[in-house]
Amino acid sequence: MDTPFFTAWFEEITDVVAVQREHLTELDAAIGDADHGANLDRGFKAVREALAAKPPASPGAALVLAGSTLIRKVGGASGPLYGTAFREMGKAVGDAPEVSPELLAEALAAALAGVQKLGSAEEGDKTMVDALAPAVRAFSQAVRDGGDAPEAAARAALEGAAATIPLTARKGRASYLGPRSAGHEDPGAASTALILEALRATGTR
Amino acid sequence: MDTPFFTAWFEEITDVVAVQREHLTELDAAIGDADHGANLDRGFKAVREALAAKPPASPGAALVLAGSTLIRKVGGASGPLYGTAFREMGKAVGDAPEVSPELLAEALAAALAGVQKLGSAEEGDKTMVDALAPAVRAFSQAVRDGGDAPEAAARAALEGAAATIPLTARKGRASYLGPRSAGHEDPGAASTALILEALRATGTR
Amino acid sequence: MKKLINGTDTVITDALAGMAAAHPSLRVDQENRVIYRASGPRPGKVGLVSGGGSGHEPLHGGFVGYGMLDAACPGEIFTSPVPDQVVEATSAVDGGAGVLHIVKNYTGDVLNFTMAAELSGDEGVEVASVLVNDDVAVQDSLYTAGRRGTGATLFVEKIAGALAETGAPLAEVAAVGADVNARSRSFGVALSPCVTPAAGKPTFELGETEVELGIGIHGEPGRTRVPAAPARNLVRAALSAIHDDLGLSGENLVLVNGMGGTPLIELYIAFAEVDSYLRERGAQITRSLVGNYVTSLDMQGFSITVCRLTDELTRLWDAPVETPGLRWGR
Amino acid sequence: MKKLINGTDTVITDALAGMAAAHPSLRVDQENRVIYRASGPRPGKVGLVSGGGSGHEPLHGGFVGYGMLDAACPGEIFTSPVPDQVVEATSAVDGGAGVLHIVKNYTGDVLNFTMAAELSGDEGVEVASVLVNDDVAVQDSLYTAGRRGTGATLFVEKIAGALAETGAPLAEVAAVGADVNARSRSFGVALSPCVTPAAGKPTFELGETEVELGIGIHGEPGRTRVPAAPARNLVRAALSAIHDDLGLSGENLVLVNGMGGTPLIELYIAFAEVDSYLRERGAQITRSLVGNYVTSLDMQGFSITVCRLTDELTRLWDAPVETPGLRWGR
Ligand SMILES: Nc1ncnc2c1ncn2[C@@H]1O[C@H](COP(=O)(O)OP(=O)(O)O)[C@@H](O)[C@H]1O
Ligand SMILES: Nc1ncnc2c1ncn2[C@@H]1O[C@H](COP(=O)(O)OP(=O)(O)O)[C@@H](O)[C@H]1O
Ligand SMILES: [Mg+2]
Ligand SMILES: [Mg+2]
Ligand SMILES: [Mg+2]
Ligand SMILES: [Mg+2]
Repeated sequence: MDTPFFTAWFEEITDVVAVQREHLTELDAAIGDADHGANLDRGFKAVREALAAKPPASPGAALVLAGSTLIRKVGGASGPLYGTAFREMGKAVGDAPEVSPELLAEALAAALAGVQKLGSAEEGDKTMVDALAPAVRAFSQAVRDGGDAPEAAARAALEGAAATIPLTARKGRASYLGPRSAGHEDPGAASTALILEALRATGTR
Repeated sequence: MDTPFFTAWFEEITDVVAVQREHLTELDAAIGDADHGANLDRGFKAVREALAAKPPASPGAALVLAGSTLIRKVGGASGPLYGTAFREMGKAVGDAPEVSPELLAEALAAALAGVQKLGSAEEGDKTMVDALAPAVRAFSQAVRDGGDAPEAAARAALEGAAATIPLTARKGRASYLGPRSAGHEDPGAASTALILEALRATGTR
Repeated sequence: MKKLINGTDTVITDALAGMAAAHPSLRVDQENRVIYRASGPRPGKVGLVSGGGSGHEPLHGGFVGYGMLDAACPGEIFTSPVPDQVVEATSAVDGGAGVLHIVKNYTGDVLNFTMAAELSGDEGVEVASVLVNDDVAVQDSLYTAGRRGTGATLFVEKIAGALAETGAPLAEVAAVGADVNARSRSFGVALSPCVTPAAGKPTFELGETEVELGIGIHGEPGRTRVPAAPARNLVRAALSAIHDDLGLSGENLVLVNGMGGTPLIELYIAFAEVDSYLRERGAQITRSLVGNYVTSLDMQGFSITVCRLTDELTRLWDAPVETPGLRWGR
Repeated sequence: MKKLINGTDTVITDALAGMAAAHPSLRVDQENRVIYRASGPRPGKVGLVSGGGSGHEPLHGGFVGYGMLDAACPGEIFTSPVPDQVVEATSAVDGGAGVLHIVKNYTGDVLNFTMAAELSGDEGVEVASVLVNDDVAVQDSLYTAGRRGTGATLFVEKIAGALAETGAPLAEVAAVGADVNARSRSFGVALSPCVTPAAGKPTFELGETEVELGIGIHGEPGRTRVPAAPARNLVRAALSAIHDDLGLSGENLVLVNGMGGTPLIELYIAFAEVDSYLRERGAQITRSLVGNYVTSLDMQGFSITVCRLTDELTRLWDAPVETPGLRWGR
């Protein structure tokens, strides 16, 4: 996967987030503060602009630029978290001109580690970690097994997001609701699933 | 008509205003500020209390006490106007122990004059004057013709109130609406009709 | 209707109890329903009394204190006070130099204050009145009860109050109040109606895509209903009505006033538009206020009041004031 | 949804333009989205920076000025600011004595301010932080993101700001801020949800006869929903939650805060109940504020914040302050 691949991935994310903006906001209205869709839409549009304004020289540069842009433009909880995720991915791939599936698996693991270091959420706390962690595991497993890693990761993320529905939130804004947070999908987990689905879609182009 | 008659009249007004409170407020909501029912309900309840606390020695004393109480308790436009109306009636009957129909006709004319002096409304301005003026005329006419004066006054007031519906207000709060005040009955005209209907009902007891 | 009240009958007494508890600088006479400065009348100073229906807070009670009112008489919600309240307040604040009544031009306020002024006169208190009638939304004012008194009331109370503190005589204090009123115009816009506790439902209906231009402060509907529009257009509609009547130029005192239910952030958006409109016409905003000052319970909307300043008025505006609703210089 | 805005994308920039036009005492950096004192940093004085999602006005921008903040960083509506804003503000207000960040405890605010503090540290600015977490409505705070920061933010900004004006060192200013936070507790009640411009509809549904206890200031629903009740009962529910946690006695600073859509007259009704509740417990209201200070756009409701005062804190509270939202002594 080369630099254009990662640029295409961010294009895809930007498009799908724009389309799903209202949906993400509705999820956030139920157990948060109704801004997750607007936050990510603003953030990824800025990522698209940043990548166009200063075309990155490597996949790592694309990922770091995207992450920094999210940190600089999103705010909220998701800005630093997603920003860190992409920055850590970028740092993990370094200045390699091509990212192998094995390297991407490492990078995704670095993203997860970054998110958890910053936000201290465990799996089961009803956050984006609940979609990201199983996706990272599925991606690595598929790489090891020679399967379709992006496909496996997208599916695992989607399942992980759906599995947040019955959970009681222990991190982020939804945690204030206590037991009343149960019965709703976590917006950050839902957007993580979109991001990994975008990765899969980019690979099948 | 003796002192108990006038006390009974105020009893009757108090009861009917309490029952019609919401209706009067709704009329006022349409073209005013939604307080006419509450204003009169508060005012006539205070009149009832005042008459009970200090039983008046004459019809004139009852009317003056009722008027002063309205001025002291109602506020708004209708407080001073109705208060003045009853005070002027009281002054017109003086300390007569019995009020003849002729004297009551004079007293009603004095009430109207008081209202017009204070509020400078003419007939057709869409105010209580549009109910009171025809009622005063009908009462006098019936007294002269030997008819049922309270009955004639009540009917004239009711017709006068209904006739305010198509008018454009030129006095009071409704005037701010300009042409949009047309199509609604004036709340003060409606309450004047209730007061004269209460006079008729008191007479038939 | 959900309201933060104990019952519809105790709204005024409960709120007065709260004001008394919150502001040691005020003395609240619950029985007569008057809010006074705790310090009492100052000999030789003209006393200022205002009042009107409740529901416009902080007007008037929140403007009692050094540099503004000596007493305020709150009526029931949207209902003028009764003469007794005003008479009581008038004699209590008379420091021997007479008392100025600041009256908003509504039939009820005018009638009740006029009666009170006569009664106070009988008691030997010298009383003068300023009638505030700044609302240009009322057209054909010859054929109506005349223009309503709205946002300019605050300007009159502040500026006449500042002059009174200097020991100026009643006639001068009344004259500056009348001058401020003559130099001021207002226009209000509602995005939603308000709900009075007694009525329990909106005082008028407004569709999801309609706004009401030219509303008053008593929850009464305005003059025309137009489709919802950007803040910019609403502000320009309000200012052009004011401009047509007053002619906007020179130095101005501007109030962008919230009707009670509009977030402050939106009032600042409106203020930015006022600023550009005035700039375009070469007029200057010399002093300003943005916030909830003359409200209409929980109504969503705003009003704009402009007063054409003179140096003297600016100086009086800048003079120290210490009230719950307006404070500087002390 | 009807809002007094020009468009959902320009809410913050338009409002900042309005603030800049309304307050000559402020300087607004539109590009970096920072509100500063126009007078700039004072050498030797600790700089105070706060910020957070917009929609809580006058917090924080309205508290920039003498005796309170040196800069405020507004995010999008209900969205924490980004680190760049805070870094920019931090270096701009550093007068050589370091900068205090006043941060409300929300995941987003904490993450963004923490990143900013690190970046500012890299730039050589000494930064300390106070985390405000006064909201007792958040139970089991060990298993959540912890208590939210709400009304006590205003107290921290005022009191730390007053100490900073005296030239106190960063550690002391931070310590007094932390002390105020530790001595303060809040509880909020919503009668209606709010509508954000971006969402365009209420952030939660509330029946005609329901109120929500324990709401935060981000339009998020609260912890329990109960039938609508008199103001007295709602105030007592809020105060008993505060009492259970803080123990109400001695001298107190009390804020009865409107959420943006509640008329002031109703807040005074609530304050009267706060007063009787505290009296019953032998506790005293030494200082108080009643009004819209830490809002949630157009939400109808209120919050109560109590801070247990010491003489020193009372003295700092009384110190002069000159900001758009809070002003006395100047
Ligand atoms: N501590 C955390 N660790 C991981 N993810 C978190 C954490 N806190 C919040 N999140 C994620 O952030 C999402 C909310 O993002 P967003 O709505 O943009 O920010 P905010 O909550 O500040 O309004 C949540 O749905 C959750 O998935
Ligand atoms: N100038 C006037 N002359 C006679 N009646 C008037 C005048 N102004 C108002 N009214 C009457 O008063 C009524 C309104 O009374 P009310 O609602 O109690 O007072 P307010 O208008 O002050 O709220 C109107 O419907 C009208 O009949
Ligand atoms: Mg959110
Ligand atoms: Mg009325
Ligand atoms: Mg009225
Ligand atoms: Mg947010």
